Amino acid sequence: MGQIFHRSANTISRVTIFGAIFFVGFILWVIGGIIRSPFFTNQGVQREQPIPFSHQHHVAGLGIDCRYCHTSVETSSFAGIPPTQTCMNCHAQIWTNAEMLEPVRASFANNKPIVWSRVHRLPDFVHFYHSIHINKGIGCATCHGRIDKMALTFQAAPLTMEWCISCHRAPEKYVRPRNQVFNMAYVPVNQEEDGPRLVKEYKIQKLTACSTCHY
Amino acid sequence: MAGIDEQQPVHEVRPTTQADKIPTRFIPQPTLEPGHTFASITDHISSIVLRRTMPIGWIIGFGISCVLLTVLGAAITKLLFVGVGIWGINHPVGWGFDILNFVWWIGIGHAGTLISAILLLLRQEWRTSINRFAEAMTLFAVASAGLYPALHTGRPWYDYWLFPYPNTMGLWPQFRSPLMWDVFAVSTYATVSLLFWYVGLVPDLATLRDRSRNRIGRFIYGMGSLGWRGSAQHWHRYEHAYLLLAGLSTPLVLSVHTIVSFDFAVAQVPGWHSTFFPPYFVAGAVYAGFAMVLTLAIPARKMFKLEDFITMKHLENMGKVMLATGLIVFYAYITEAFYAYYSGNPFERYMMWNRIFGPYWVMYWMLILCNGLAPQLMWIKRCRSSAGWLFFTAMFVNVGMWLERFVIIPESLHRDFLPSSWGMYHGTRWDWAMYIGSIGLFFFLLFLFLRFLPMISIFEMRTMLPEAKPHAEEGAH
Amino acid sequence: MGVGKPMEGTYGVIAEFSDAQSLLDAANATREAGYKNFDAYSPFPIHGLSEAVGFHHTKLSSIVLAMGAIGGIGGYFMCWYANVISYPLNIGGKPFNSWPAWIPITFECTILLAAFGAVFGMLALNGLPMPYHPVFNVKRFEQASRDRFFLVIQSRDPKFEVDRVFNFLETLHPREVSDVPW
Amino acid sequence: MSDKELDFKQFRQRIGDLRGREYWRSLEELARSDAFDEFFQEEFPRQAVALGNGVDRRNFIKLMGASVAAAGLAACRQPEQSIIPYVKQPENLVPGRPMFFASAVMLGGYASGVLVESHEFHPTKIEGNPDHPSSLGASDAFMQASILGLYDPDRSQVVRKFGDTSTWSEFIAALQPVLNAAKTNGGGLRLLTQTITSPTLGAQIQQLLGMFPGMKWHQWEAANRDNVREGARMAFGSYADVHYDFTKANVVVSLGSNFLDEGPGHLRYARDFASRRRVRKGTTSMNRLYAIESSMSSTGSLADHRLRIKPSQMEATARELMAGSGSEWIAAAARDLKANAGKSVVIAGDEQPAIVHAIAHAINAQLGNIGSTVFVTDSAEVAPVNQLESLRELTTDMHNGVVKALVILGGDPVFDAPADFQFHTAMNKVPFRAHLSLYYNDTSMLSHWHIPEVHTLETWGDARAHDGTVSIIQPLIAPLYNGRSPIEVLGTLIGGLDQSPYDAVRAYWFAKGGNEQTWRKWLHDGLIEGSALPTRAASASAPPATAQPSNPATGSLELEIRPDPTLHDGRFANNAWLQELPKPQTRIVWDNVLLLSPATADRLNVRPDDNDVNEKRTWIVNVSYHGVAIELPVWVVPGHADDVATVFFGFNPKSRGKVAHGSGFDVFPLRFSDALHGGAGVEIKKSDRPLYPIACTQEHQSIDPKQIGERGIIQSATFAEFVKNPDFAHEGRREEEAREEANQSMYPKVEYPQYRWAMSIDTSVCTGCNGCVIACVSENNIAVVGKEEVHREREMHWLRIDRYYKGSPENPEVYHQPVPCQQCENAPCEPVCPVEATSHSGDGLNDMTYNRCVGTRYCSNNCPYKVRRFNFFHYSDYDTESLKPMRNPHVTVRTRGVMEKCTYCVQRLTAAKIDAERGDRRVRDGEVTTACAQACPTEAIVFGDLNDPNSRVSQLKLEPTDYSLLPELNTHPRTTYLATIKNPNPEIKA
Repeated sequence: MGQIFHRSANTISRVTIFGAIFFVGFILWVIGGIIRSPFFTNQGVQREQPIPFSHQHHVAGLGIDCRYCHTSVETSSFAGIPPTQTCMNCHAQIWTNAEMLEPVRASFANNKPIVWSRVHRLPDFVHFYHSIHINKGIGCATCHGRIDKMALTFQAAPLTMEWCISCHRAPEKYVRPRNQVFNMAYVPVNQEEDGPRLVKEYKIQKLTACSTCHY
Repeated sequence: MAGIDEQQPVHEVRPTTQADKIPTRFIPQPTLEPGHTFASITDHISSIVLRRTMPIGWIIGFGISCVLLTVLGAAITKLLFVGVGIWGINHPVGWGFDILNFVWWIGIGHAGTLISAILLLLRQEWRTSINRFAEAMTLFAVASAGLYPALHTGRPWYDYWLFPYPNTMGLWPQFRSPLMWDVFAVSTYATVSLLFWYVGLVPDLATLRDRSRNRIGRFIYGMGSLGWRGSAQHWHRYEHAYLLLAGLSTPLVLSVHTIVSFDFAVAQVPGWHSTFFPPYFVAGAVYAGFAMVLTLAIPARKMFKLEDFITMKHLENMGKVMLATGLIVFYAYITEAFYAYYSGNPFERYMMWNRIFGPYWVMYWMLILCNGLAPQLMWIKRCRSSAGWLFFTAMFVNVGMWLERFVIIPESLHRDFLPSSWGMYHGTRWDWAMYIGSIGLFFFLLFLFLRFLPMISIFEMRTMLPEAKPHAEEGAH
Repeated sequence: MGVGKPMEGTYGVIAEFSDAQSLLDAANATREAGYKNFDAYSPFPIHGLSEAVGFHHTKLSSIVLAMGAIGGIGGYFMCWYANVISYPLNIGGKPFNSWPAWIPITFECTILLAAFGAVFGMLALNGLPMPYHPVFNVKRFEQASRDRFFLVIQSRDPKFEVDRVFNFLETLHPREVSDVPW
Repeated sequence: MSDKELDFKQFRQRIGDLRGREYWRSLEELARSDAFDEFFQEEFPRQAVALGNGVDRRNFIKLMGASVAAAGLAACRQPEQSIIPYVKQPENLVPGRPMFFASAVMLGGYASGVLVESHEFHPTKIEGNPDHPSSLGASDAFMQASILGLYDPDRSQVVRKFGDTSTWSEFIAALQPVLNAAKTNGGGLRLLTQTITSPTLGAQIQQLLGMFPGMKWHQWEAANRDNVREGARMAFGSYADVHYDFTKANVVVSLGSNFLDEGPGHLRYARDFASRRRVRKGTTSMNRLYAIESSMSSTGSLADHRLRIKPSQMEATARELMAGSGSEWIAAAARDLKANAGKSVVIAGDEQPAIVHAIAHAINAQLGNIGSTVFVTDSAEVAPVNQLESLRELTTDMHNGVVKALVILGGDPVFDAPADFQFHTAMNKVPFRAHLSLYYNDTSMLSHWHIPEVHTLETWGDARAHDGTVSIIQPLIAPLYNGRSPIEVLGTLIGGLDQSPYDAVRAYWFAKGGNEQTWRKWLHDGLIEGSALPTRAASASAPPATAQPSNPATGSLELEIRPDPTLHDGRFANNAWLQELPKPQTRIVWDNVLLLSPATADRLNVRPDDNDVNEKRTWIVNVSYHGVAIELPVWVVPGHADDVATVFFGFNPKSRGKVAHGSGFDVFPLRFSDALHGGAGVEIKKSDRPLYPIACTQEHQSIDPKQIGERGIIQSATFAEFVKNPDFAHEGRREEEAREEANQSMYPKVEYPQYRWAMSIDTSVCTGCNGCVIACVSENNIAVVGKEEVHREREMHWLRIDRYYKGSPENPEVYHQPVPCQQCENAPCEPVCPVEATSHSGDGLNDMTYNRCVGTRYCSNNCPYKVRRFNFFHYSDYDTESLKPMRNPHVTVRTRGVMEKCTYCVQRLTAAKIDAERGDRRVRDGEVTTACAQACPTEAIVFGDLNDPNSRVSQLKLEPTDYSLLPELNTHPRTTYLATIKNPNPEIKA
């Protein structure tokens, strides 16, 4: 019968066997990347909004405090989205006939809520309390990023459990003085010292038990 | 020499029992009927694979198993879309047919590894003609078994959470759980068995490569044989590796069923929480395994005229193993009952009472009949050395081992600690569909194996011939 | 063995024998004749043949041992890292480092990697897979997987000279002798 | 945080055009009993349950499988989502924080004060109002379940004329000629209502009667209290309400009364009664309860002595009790009463004939209880009448064609009027019939006009409690289905067209001297202070001697007809929570059965053999009574009186809703005006029907007491024994206890520095009333699974009440044992979970992480208490829009294939802890409690923090009677029990 295979078969067969191992490894690595990518996490994705509301303009430009609109952030699980009325407080006086603000006026006039498209969104089985994080000295910017630099709001953090846990395990890395919580531009001077001190001072616990968020 | 007729073996097969007058028991039974040569062995076994047509028995069998396979498909589809609720499980009884069949299949698998590994280490020559076959059976049994743990979960599409991999949740499996031990034990077992089996196949694939008369066959067998050419050094390392594998598989096969038994022994359900489960389960596994080997080997050797290679001696030896393990298992039943009584623990006592006289008493007594009494036939030489009787007994044992798992798993769960939460359990039609389907899968794979791979290790059979053992020259070693 | 790359001349000279005994004798004779690079081929392992062709021990065992050790340590480390370091949780009041619970997995990992060591070690040492090999150029070599026995003296043997090798092999009463082309 | 609808107007908009078929169809199928064959069981509800729902996120993933779910739910590609803010945010609403409003819900006209938890103006949970005299913060199953009643998509949603959609204005138009006619020719206009205690409504009706001379007002409720009224009139000369103070009662004799679980004020009574029954270290006295009844009631199950008699013997027995004569038992009870004159109560049940009530009052008077433990007030009702006679009059007039126009406010007389009234035929003789009700029910079908009624939680109103205290009812949500309140309907009859309920109620009470301040206070408090009716000095006249009822010879079977313990008179028939709520004594769901005592069942040989019962299937029997024959499944219960067959009405109205339809059997055909509560002369024969499946959550009827004893599940003793040996609960289990104390474990004990939540359950005072079970269902979004699934032992209740019998099956002692997750410190469920889906929290809670669960069910197998519940199918309803706002937003709605279980209401604990943290303090004892503990009328369940040595629960754990279930397993449960202590009369030998 003689030879069945060509000489090259030897090399080919060995390469394929070896290559297979690396190929599988590569695929897994790619998947690992994808599930952490914005495609899954929506990190940095800007959403169409009925009104191109700019936090940059209102926060950085006009220096409006977060709590002016997000009223319940200190007291409730839910930070609160401003009712149209809040917008009208100012826009009844200024930009009263700006084309851009038509939807706002419309909403106020015929009592129809503005339908915003949600930017930060956790799954139903995750229960998050804004109030306690604010009170324990976690700054808005820590999770929401530099909102004051966002023309259109997007999700700054991946919001994966990995990401939540990283802070819950080591709050001293992220905690800031309470009076700095709403300060977008806060830069820690020496976190190495302040962190542990504040953790002690604010009685911050490292909560990693499941029922901290899931119930 | 070259032209081998592909239709049937050149060398025809002689009937097994040559002497008609003398009672068979006075004839020493050989493990290979006399008169064979390297060529005859090679040609006979390889021709089974290389010929074009298969015996009618094969075609029918394969057809049936295909049908059963579709049943499995239906059952799984329904399961994935609707949920495990289609099964009979309920609140006291969280595990029913699913885990029951898993344990049953895994148990069956054990004989293969045992025959190929342990008997090899024990230098049991007679294993040679059945080990390939038994190993294949192991693989397919493990495949069927694997279905259940994978599909018994409420959300099978998250099964991959049972594997340790870095994920966005920063979570890992919980390695204290016997189920995790299962994951590792079963996957290791499957992998190692596969390797063992394949390594055994390599030289035979080479044989087929050289016998095959069509290009595709040559190519495929050629690839499979990795270019094996029987060089002396290769043989040397080969035997070395084979021995090492046998040495590794032996503790492995014991550990696998030990760990399966931990699923129960580690829990605290009365009837599960017992220290002697590991030996009890391992013995049971071997028992079930040999029964299944017999169940398959007896028809197979008829179908493919292998009486020369799988002789009465093999069957009889398997019968003996079955008897031995059967006695161990029976002893375990008695011990179980005694423990329950002697512990003085009300839960244990009630559990035993409930098994024997409770609503499922039939199951228990059937179990005693199938696993305790039936194998006693093996004491009798006539039964032991008759294919018919052996097959009959083996069937009993197959059923018995299934009953044993039923008695252990749902029956212990259905009445545990608080009488208020007691319940009843019955398998639904979908439970049965899954079960029958998994049998279908098993036979489907088995028939493919019989068709495309030598069911008897050719090169090992060659070594059985006296000519295979030349006396070494001086200075050889 | 410089297999695979095309060469001038022949790979070696091959002699066919009809039974294990004569192959074994031939192999011994060849070795005593002072040949180094020769190999014997048989349809089944023949006791003492590998010694006859001058091959004594293999490092397979040590590979398997090493792999087993890696598997065992790795297995335990995995459990320990996951449940003690990475994300320790209070599971039923048990300590984070519940080593008894991790023995089964440690054990399984040991076996698994050891088995890999045995199989892939063997293949690697044997230089398999090697679908192409000069000996296959010899038509009758297909019988090597049936009931024929072969002895090849390779051309790279320092003492190799085609005619002398031919003559030498003839002295061993083979069924026939031929050369192995590349 | 799921996307929250922050605008209930919009939401209501969507409700309008959604019916939520899926959930209800599947439930209907699940609940339909006749369709119980294999095929059905296997095929159909599955599809409905599992595939029926649309492509919500989970479903999508479920079908797409791992490919999409590569990173688990948390990180899969999220659909665009919209959030909707208010236009003008209502004052004092803090988004994300629940608000509580005081209001009241009514049963049989009487109000119970409630606090309603509301998330963004969606009421989600009902609690008792601690300030309200009849609830004192407790709540019962009916109160809790009224939430589901509110959101029930089967509620009637449009005005109908001859069944076709119509409008309110058309109705008003159609009404005018009728009213004009009524004005001129006087009579012919009739008003039929249920029992009314609402002063506003009362005033309106009076006004109406003034406007239409000759108009008549009738009242009817199927589960009416005529006997109570008549009994009071016999005793005190005029209609009066009698209520009781059990805190002062050392001895209580119940003449067929289920005062702990039924009737106005039962929550209050239960609490008061329990206050005299808790035995602690150093307790010197304990009350004693004698129960005389035919079928086992919650009250009877708690009794120290229980006498089984036929209903017909009640009067005689009562008279014996009065005379102190009669059987040894009666005599002893009578002596006990005398010994505690002035400090005892004799109370008769609603179903007992008037004369028995009269006798009870007389005995109380004799003992000088009136004024000390028994109080007589004017009736809280607007116009108490004998409702049976009232309805009889109406029906006769209808038959005679006298009635020209009939306006029915609420109720379903066509369904529940006495059979011999032939109410449905009478209906057809009335030229104008209008019917206001929550559901389009049997009566609606026979009415020209049907007007959808508002739910109590949707409208303004007022009502009186059992002691007369008035509550202002305020709406928690704008009417979902454009319903009208009775006030509105009466308003239109009167003519003041657009008088909203709000105006009406305000107007009435401002006229009564209210003003803005008081009004706000009333709303805030949920009651009008000092509006309780004054007790009047009363002396009960001796009961008239009636001809001794001829004691029917034993063997002649008597029928007893009672309202169903979980559906009442059937008004809750469409409430899936209550349908799936196990009946207090039998633990049967989704069905009503014919109860028989073992002996009687044997005598009639209709007793299914144990095997059938094991399979929870029973026989169908033919019940013939007064020439009417119906079929009912038979059920044998220990402790039931011999020769008495008890049936429960309220099941299977012809039309109502998809839940009500087809569940159980309608027994109203057996109810006749001359014997509303049953009587002699019933015949029972085994039918040749196949075995009928009964879904029963505790299948074993009687447990071998040895088993229970050996297993130490129930610890009990008499008060005397307790005094002798307070430590009895640990007898015989010393060695285990010792081992437990020493905690001989390989492992170091885990410390819980923060909080150690724990629960203590006092089995002495648990009446098995199920209040806690429904509270749990409501708080934790627990799914309804339907009869078939319960029959397959897949009920989802996180908290179950186990019932055990001790002693002879003829008249056993009953023990109730609520079993939530025991929250073991060494939880056996945790080490077996392969994916860390269940683990321990820092507070030592046994967490269950639904989203991590793959559903191996190993944890459930390894749980010795079997408190874990598995979603075998997609039980939760993701589609029915109207049910979404009902759910507790702080509890995940579980999906198919995951395990769930009691969490100690961790969502409440988290909220409380966060509030405390913000205030930089610890959670105070009593600041947070679980839903079950909060609901419990008898405060049998106490929850708190073990790290606080002064918390109630820590104190209770120190009690000698404190014991844990299965201690030998060394699981260290955080939930422990206080042994049952009974107080039998030494003069009576058991």
